[in-house]
Amino acid sequence: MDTTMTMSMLPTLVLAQGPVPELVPGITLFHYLAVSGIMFVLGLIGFLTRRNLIVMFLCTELMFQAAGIALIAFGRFHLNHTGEAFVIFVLTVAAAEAALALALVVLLFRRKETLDGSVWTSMKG
Amino acid sequence: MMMDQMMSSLSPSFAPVWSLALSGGGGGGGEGGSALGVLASLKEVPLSAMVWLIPGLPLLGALLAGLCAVLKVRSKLPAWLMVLCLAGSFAVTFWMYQQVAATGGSTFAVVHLFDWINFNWAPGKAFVANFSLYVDPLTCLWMLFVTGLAACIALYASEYMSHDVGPGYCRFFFAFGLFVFSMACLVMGDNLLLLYLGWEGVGLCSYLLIGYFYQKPSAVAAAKKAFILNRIGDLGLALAIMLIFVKFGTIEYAKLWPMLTQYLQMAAAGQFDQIPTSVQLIAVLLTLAAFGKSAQLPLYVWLPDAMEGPTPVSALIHAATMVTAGVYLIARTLPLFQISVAPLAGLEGTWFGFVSQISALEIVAYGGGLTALLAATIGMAQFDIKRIMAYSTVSQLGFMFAGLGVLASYGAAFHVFTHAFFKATLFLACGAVMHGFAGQLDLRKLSGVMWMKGWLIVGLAMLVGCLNLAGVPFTAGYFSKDVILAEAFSVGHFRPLAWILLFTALLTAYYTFRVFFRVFVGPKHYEPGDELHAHDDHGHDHGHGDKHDHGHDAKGHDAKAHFHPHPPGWAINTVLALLAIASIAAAFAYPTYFVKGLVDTSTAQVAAGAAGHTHVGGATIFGYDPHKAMYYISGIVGAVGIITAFFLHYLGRRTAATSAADNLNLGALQRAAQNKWYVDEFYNFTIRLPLKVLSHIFHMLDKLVVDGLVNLAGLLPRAGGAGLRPSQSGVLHGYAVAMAAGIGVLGLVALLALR
Amino acid sequence: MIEKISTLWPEIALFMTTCVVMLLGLSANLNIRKLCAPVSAAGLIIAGVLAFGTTPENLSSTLPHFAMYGKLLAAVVGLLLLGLLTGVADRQYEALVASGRERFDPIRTVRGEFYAFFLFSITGLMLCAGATNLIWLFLALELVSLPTYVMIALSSGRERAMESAVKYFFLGALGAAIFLFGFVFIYGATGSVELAEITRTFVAQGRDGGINAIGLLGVLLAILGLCFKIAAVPMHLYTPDVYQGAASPVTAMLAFVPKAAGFYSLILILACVGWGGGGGLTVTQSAAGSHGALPSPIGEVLTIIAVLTMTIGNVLAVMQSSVKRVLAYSSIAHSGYMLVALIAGPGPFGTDMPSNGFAAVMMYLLSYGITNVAVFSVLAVLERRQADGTIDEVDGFGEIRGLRKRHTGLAAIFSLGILGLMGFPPLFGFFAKLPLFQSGWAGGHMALVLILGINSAIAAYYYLRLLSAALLDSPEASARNVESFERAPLAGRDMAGYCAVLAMVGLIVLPLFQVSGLQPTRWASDAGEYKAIPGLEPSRNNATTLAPAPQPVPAPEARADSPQAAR
Amino acid sequence: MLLLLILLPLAAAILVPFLGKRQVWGVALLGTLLPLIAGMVIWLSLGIDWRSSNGDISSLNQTIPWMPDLGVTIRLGLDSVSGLLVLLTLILGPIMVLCSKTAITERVRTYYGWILVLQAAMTGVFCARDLIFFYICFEFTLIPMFVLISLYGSTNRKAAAIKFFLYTFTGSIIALAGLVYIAWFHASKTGTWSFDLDVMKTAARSMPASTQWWLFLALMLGFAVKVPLFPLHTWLPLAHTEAPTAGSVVLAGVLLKLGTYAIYALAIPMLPAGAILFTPLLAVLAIIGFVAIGLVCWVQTDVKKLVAYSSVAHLGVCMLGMFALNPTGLQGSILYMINHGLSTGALFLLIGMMYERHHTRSMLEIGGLAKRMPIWATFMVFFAMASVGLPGLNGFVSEFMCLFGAWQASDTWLGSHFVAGTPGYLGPWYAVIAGVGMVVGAMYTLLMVGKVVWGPLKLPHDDHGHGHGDSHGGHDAAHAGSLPADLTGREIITLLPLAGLCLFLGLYPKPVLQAIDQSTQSTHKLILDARQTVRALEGGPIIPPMPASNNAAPADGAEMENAR
Repeated sequence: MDTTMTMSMLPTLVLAQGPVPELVPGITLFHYLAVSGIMFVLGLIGFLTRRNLIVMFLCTELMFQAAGIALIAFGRFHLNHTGEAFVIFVLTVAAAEAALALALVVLLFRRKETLDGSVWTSMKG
Repeated sequence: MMMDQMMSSLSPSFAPVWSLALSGGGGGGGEGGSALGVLASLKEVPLSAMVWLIPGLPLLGALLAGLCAVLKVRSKLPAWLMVLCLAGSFAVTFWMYQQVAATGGSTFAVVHLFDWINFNWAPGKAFVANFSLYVDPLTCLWMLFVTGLAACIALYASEYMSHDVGPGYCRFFFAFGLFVFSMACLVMGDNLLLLYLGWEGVGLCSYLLIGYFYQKPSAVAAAKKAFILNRIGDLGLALAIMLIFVKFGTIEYAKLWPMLTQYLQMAAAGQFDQIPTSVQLIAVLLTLAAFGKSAQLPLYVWLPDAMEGPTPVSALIHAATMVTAGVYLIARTLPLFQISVAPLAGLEGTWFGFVSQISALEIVAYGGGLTALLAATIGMAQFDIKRIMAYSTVSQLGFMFAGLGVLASYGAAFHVFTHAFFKATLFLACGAVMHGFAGQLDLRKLSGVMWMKGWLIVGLAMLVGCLNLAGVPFTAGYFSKDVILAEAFSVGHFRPLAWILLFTALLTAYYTFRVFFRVFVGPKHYEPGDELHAHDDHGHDHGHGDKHDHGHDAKGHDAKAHFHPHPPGWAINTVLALLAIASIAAAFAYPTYFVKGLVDTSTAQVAAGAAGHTHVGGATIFGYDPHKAMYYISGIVGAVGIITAFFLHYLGRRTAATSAADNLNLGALQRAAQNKWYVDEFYNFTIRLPLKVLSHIFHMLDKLVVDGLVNLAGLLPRAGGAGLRPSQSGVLHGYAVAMAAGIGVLGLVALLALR
Repeated sequence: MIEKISTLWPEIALFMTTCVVMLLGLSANLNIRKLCAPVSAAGLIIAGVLAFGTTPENLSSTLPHFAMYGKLLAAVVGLLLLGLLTGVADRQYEALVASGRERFDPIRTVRGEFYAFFLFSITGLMLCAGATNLIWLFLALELVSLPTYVMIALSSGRERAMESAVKYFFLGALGAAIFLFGFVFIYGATGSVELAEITRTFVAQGRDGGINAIGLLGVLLAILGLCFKIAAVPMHLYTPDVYQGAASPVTAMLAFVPKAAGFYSLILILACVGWGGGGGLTVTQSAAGSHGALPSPIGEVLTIIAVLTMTIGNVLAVMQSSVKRVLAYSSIAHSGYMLVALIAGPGPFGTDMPSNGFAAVMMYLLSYGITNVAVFSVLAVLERRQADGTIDEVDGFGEIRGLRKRHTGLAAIFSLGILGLMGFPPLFGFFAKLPLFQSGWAGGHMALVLILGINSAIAAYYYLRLLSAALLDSPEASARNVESFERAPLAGRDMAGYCAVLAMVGLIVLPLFQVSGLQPTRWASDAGEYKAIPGLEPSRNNATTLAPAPQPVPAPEARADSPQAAR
Repeated sequence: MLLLLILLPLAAAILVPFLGKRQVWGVALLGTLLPLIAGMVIWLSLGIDWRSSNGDISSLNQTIPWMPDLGVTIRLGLDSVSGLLVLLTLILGPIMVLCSKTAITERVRTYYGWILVLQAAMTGVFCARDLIFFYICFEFTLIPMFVLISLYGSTNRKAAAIKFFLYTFTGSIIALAGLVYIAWFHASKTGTWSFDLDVMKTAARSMPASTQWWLFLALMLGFAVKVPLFPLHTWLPLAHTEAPTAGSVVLAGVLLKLGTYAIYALAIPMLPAGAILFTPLLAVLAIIGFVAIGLVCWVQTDVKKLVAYSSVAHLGVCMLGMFALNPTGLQGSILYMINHGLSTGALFLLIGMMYERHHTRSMLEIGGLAKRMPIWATFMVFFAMASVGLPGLNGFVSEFMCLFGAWQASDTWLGSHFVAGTPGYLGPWYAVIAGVGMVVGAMYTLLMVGKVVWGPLKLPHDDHGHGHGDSHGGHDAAHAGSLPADLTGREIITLLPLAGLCLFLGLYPKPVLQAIDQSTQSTHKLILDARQTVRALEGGPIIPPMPASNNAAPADGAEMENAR
């Protein structure tokens, strides 16, 4: 399969489908996916490079939201609401995770008085 | 001791098998006869199953001896039982001989005992090697002197071993009986595999008996050496058996001879190039076997060392019987040798190409001749009288092989026959000396033994033996040696061999009488040997070889002062007298054609006769027929040898230690001969040592490379684990990065897989 | 709506139990608080019965019995795990209360929450098994994971548990993000989140030349994300640290529940993709039929993952000095073994047990769950009194050394468990591993089967180390103060002991009881049953006789030369 | 009935942990004696028929359903070959228990329990007629052996046990993979899974030669480790040296035979074409084992290690005979399995008895025991001779047949035709070179006997207050433990049956040869049939056609032409 061809064809996937008009002219599915991808990668990079646990968690939130953007775009592309429904669930889960994360971070901070994730290295090898 | 329990428990189950019905033997003679007229004279005759007693009685004796050991018998009982059994065996043999003689020769009988190795190598095609006895004149000849001598020597040993009464005594007679049984299997087996059983069996008994004084390291080493060198020969025999079977489909003599007819015809017609190399190779392999068992070059080195065993053993096994097994083998399979006269074509280009230039019979002849010469030269330089006898045995065996090689199997067999008696006599006489003088065997430390009180019979027996060995005219040894020499001279292309043999005969006469003149006549003098403590009160259960590291010298000196030689008792004297008479009487076998009759009518000889002696005869010596001229020549040669010995070792000798011969300084030559031409050392450096080094290398390879690779394989996961452990850094970010990287790599892989 | 709910009775039962347990946990009365465990057990049993009785067939069009058996497996192993977990929560605190040094404070007790989270997690696992929809699957997976983060943190007061929790949580979130992104792309490629619909679309795409790029990307990302759940390379790195830090009972749970959830999800997603090589379904009922491989590059990627997972897991386990780390690495390796069967797929016969990789995976999960509980139960029952009087877990090799002399029964269970993990005949572990070989061959994956074999041999080494430490060595000084719960003052010991015995009996009996009704193979065979979508069988390729070549059947190229975007 | 043979020792093993220390030995003896008696009864009840049966004795077949879904059943059966090996196992069982009475004084329950389990597992291997049940029993021998070595062994026992376990385990997993492939091959044809041995044999034989080639390799990896064949043997000396006496006895006596038996009963009949293709290689390895490892024996100083290495060498001959792939070689090889079990097992017993008294196995420290232990010495020489292959004792028959089989496995040599050669893949050169091993065998065995049995009495320093060479102390009380200087009645009873069998099989091997005749003939037939398969692989007639008539006179025309 020729992947490059697939990629080059992506910009042509316009979001105008049948009677539904294009939202922003010239902005295709590809652009949304690109934004989503960039967000995802940014989140990933942030996750890999930051030491602060809260920031790291925020980065994972970024990745989740990147998925959300892609979902919306796909939902629009397929002209169904499944994607949007999915986004709702993703948001909910993200919220639950956030709660968990904050609780955990509090717990950890109590122990070591730091938010640096790299201090937790007693087990290895 | 467990053997007899075993056997006693097993014998009921064997009973039906030992019902001893005469087997048909396959009627091989008849088939072959149609092809060749000569073979038609080979008839199978019925023979009473009684002959199984010939091997059976010695085995019984052995088992009884074993039983004695179990019952902790501390008397001479096992000896008497053994003598009885052996005498019975001899009686049966004699009866068997008469039966065979009555048929007028050229007959054979197969007596089936029970099936041994009997399997199908293909559906319906059997490999058969049964416990069956094959009786023909050759068998009779061999068994007569084997059982006869064994009975005599057992009697001798009953006295000789008397200091060892107890477990050792039982052990001795157990092995003794087992030996006679094995020898009987060897000689009477109706197939080559049973011969092989006897072949290895006598080897085992030889091993056990050489190592009889097992606490003496030299005896243990000698026993081991004998067994291993014999094994090399045995390998040849085993391979020969395989080759015979694959070529002819049988290893039973009765069926084998007819299969050879066609090849023998070719041989008779001189078309040796038509006979396949693989068939000709059989004889070469058999030669290897015979050389091993009969102590021929290059495998002779075990025999002199075998003298570590008790003297009766040396006399019976290592002089009279076992060592002649090689001669028997060749005499038995002579037809196979006759078709192997031509150079072994076809081996060129293989690893064994060098053999391709020589024929099997030439190997036999020259092997024998060279061994005879070499052993004689060594024998001349030795001081240990038993060893001299040992080398003389090797030398005389060489004569026999030379005889076989020049196709005078009658001469060889005759020499075996006479040699058995006179060499046994010689050994037993030496043994009596050894027994009486506490193990003293050095001819420089004994002198005038014959004139001491009670030693006359020993001396006379020794004289008879020496005369025979030296080939003094009209002795048995003279006749038998003459036949071989004459035959050698009469075959033109064996002329060098003939001269070698003649020269050896001269040396033989010399070294034989060297012993006689130094030890038995001359000034009376003796020094006891180093086995003094064996006569101490508490030392009786120790055996000869039981040396103490501590206190030996002091005790020795003390005892030496009181030492008196004890002359042999009635058993030894009787046996010596008997054997001396037998040695003399053996001479009558020549004019009466006793041996010749038996050999020439033996089946192998008849079969071989088919090939004809086309190339034999014709040559002359000094213009005379060698068969006649040799009477005079060898007589003169013998006399020259004796006279030389007389001048060098008797005339003017004042002390035991010195003689006129000491003035002859032959320098390095003498030293080398004394040291057995350094053959043992040569073998040690060229074979044993490299082998040892090789073994160590293999061991190292095994440990380091083979096992090392295994360990390496075991190490790999561990090394991998150790190498990968840092990847588990324990740092959250490290993990995250690694995961992301992993995903990236796998993504890349996916992309590549797509392309 | 009602029919959706009717598929959820076990989960609903569990949820209700969860609520009850949470309430019970707040009681000031110790005896009532102690009811948490029995009530949870009752809930699990009810859920199991409901799963068996109410789960409709053909919930999934391709895997007709998967939901039922998956839920049943969750209930059964959940019950064993529950036994193991008993007495973990609040141990220190309740010891203080019991000694009268502290007064009971409902705020400080976590017992109720602990059981509740456990039940939530099991509920999540059941939901996974019954998932028909990507959203559902995503939620179920999150429901499996989120409670475990808390449970690790709650399991003991030690710093190591914190460390475990932080690593597990953050990396888990990363993994979740990845498979979520994958799900999104699957949706994007097919326009639906219904698994049945996705299957149909993929089949159609496959027949038209291959699953499209976005779909493939989605599946790959989903697989990689799920690798975190099953602890497969490259997402395995957290495993040893997390397993070591958590309390042993929780570790036992971590080793089973998320792994099972991950494999359920993988089965469901891969079933959408199919083993048709070029995409689509391949199962034919005829013995002479052929079946292919996973579409490229999914097959290749999974193969690499499987090989690396097996090998890295085993190789790293060899050098460990901590029992729990060894078990953690071996857990990685076991995932690799199961991946072999997954790659092999449902086999040519669809229903036949040994050649069906799904059935093999289900059977292996059962075996692994039971065996795992047996081993961890021993570690859970033992504890070590430290010099300062505090109580710590048993972990080092030195501490189990000479176990046989001190606790013969525990040593026997431990060694049986280890042998079971090793796959030594005739234990259940062996009969679970045998179908892996069988399905591997049936899938034509010679290299994978051989690597599986070699890895089993490597694994034997460290299992043997554990065995000989426990059975053959003499106790070390550090093992002197290793005590079992029997002498520890508190709680839960009975349950833990029973559970260990149960597990042990299961280990031995399960394979032997094949004669009578209880047949794990039959069960696994049903669980893994795989049906082609009617009317969508691909054209057979020269399927006259199947003559297995010595080489693995080369995966037919995903001949998707014309990249078709959706529509 | 066969199940009884397996269950009896198992039942005893289950009983053992609940017994007092004193009763354990008796129960263990009973647990091994009863199966022996049961086995004897089975044999006697079969009469003479079992000897000539080709294939299983149908009256003994027994099938218990087990895992129908996996295709696994418990199927038991016996043919003449496995029957003989079962007998060997059953005979060695009581001997194992008898010889351990004084040697093992600690942890007796564990010890005898595992011995009994081992006994059951070994019997199971020979009785199994289902590949998975076979594999289960085959593997399950590892655990008892592992325990025996690692708990009751000498200094380096743990490493030895682990090496033994892992080495054989690794090999057999590969073999299992191969076996499962065969089952899959069958399943793919018929749609049902089965591991039934007979079904598998038929199925596997229909594979193309190239498939058989690599499958045979896989199976051999498992089985040759157990044998052990030359480069895969390094676990054996270690395990033998470290194992307790009974462990060594059973290791040499039966466990190694599991490998050879598996090759004979599984690998060759299932994959005859594979066997043909591997024959020369395996024969060369076998010969290297026989000769080179024989030389390695020669430089050992530890008696037990020497005998252990000699096992490798001896099994080299066994494998050579096996891969002659003709009736002679196969029969010799089977006979060798039994004979080696008897004579080498007995040698290990004897070494154990010596070790129990003098606590050393080093030939540098001990020697000349004939003086002190004449009965022991007698047995030692006897079994050494049996092991060397002295005709009249058992070793010879089989050794000769193995070598002869190799020799025969070619119908032409040096350009001439063999009357009694079978179409085969080895030939005289193999036998000639392997024959050297016979000499080497004598060298190392006699070296051992010469050092340990003969020579001046030498005892380890700490063992004997009188120092070296003091032969007068032979009957004093300064020896180890409560054992007398020489063998006790119990020890003699341990050895006597072995000695009796050695002698019986040496003098009258006919019953055994008759028994295995049919089996080997049919195996040979499979090989002959498989030549077509091989030819198809090689793409041409590589094997000379079988001569039309083997009865031809030695000098038939064809041969004469060859000779020219």
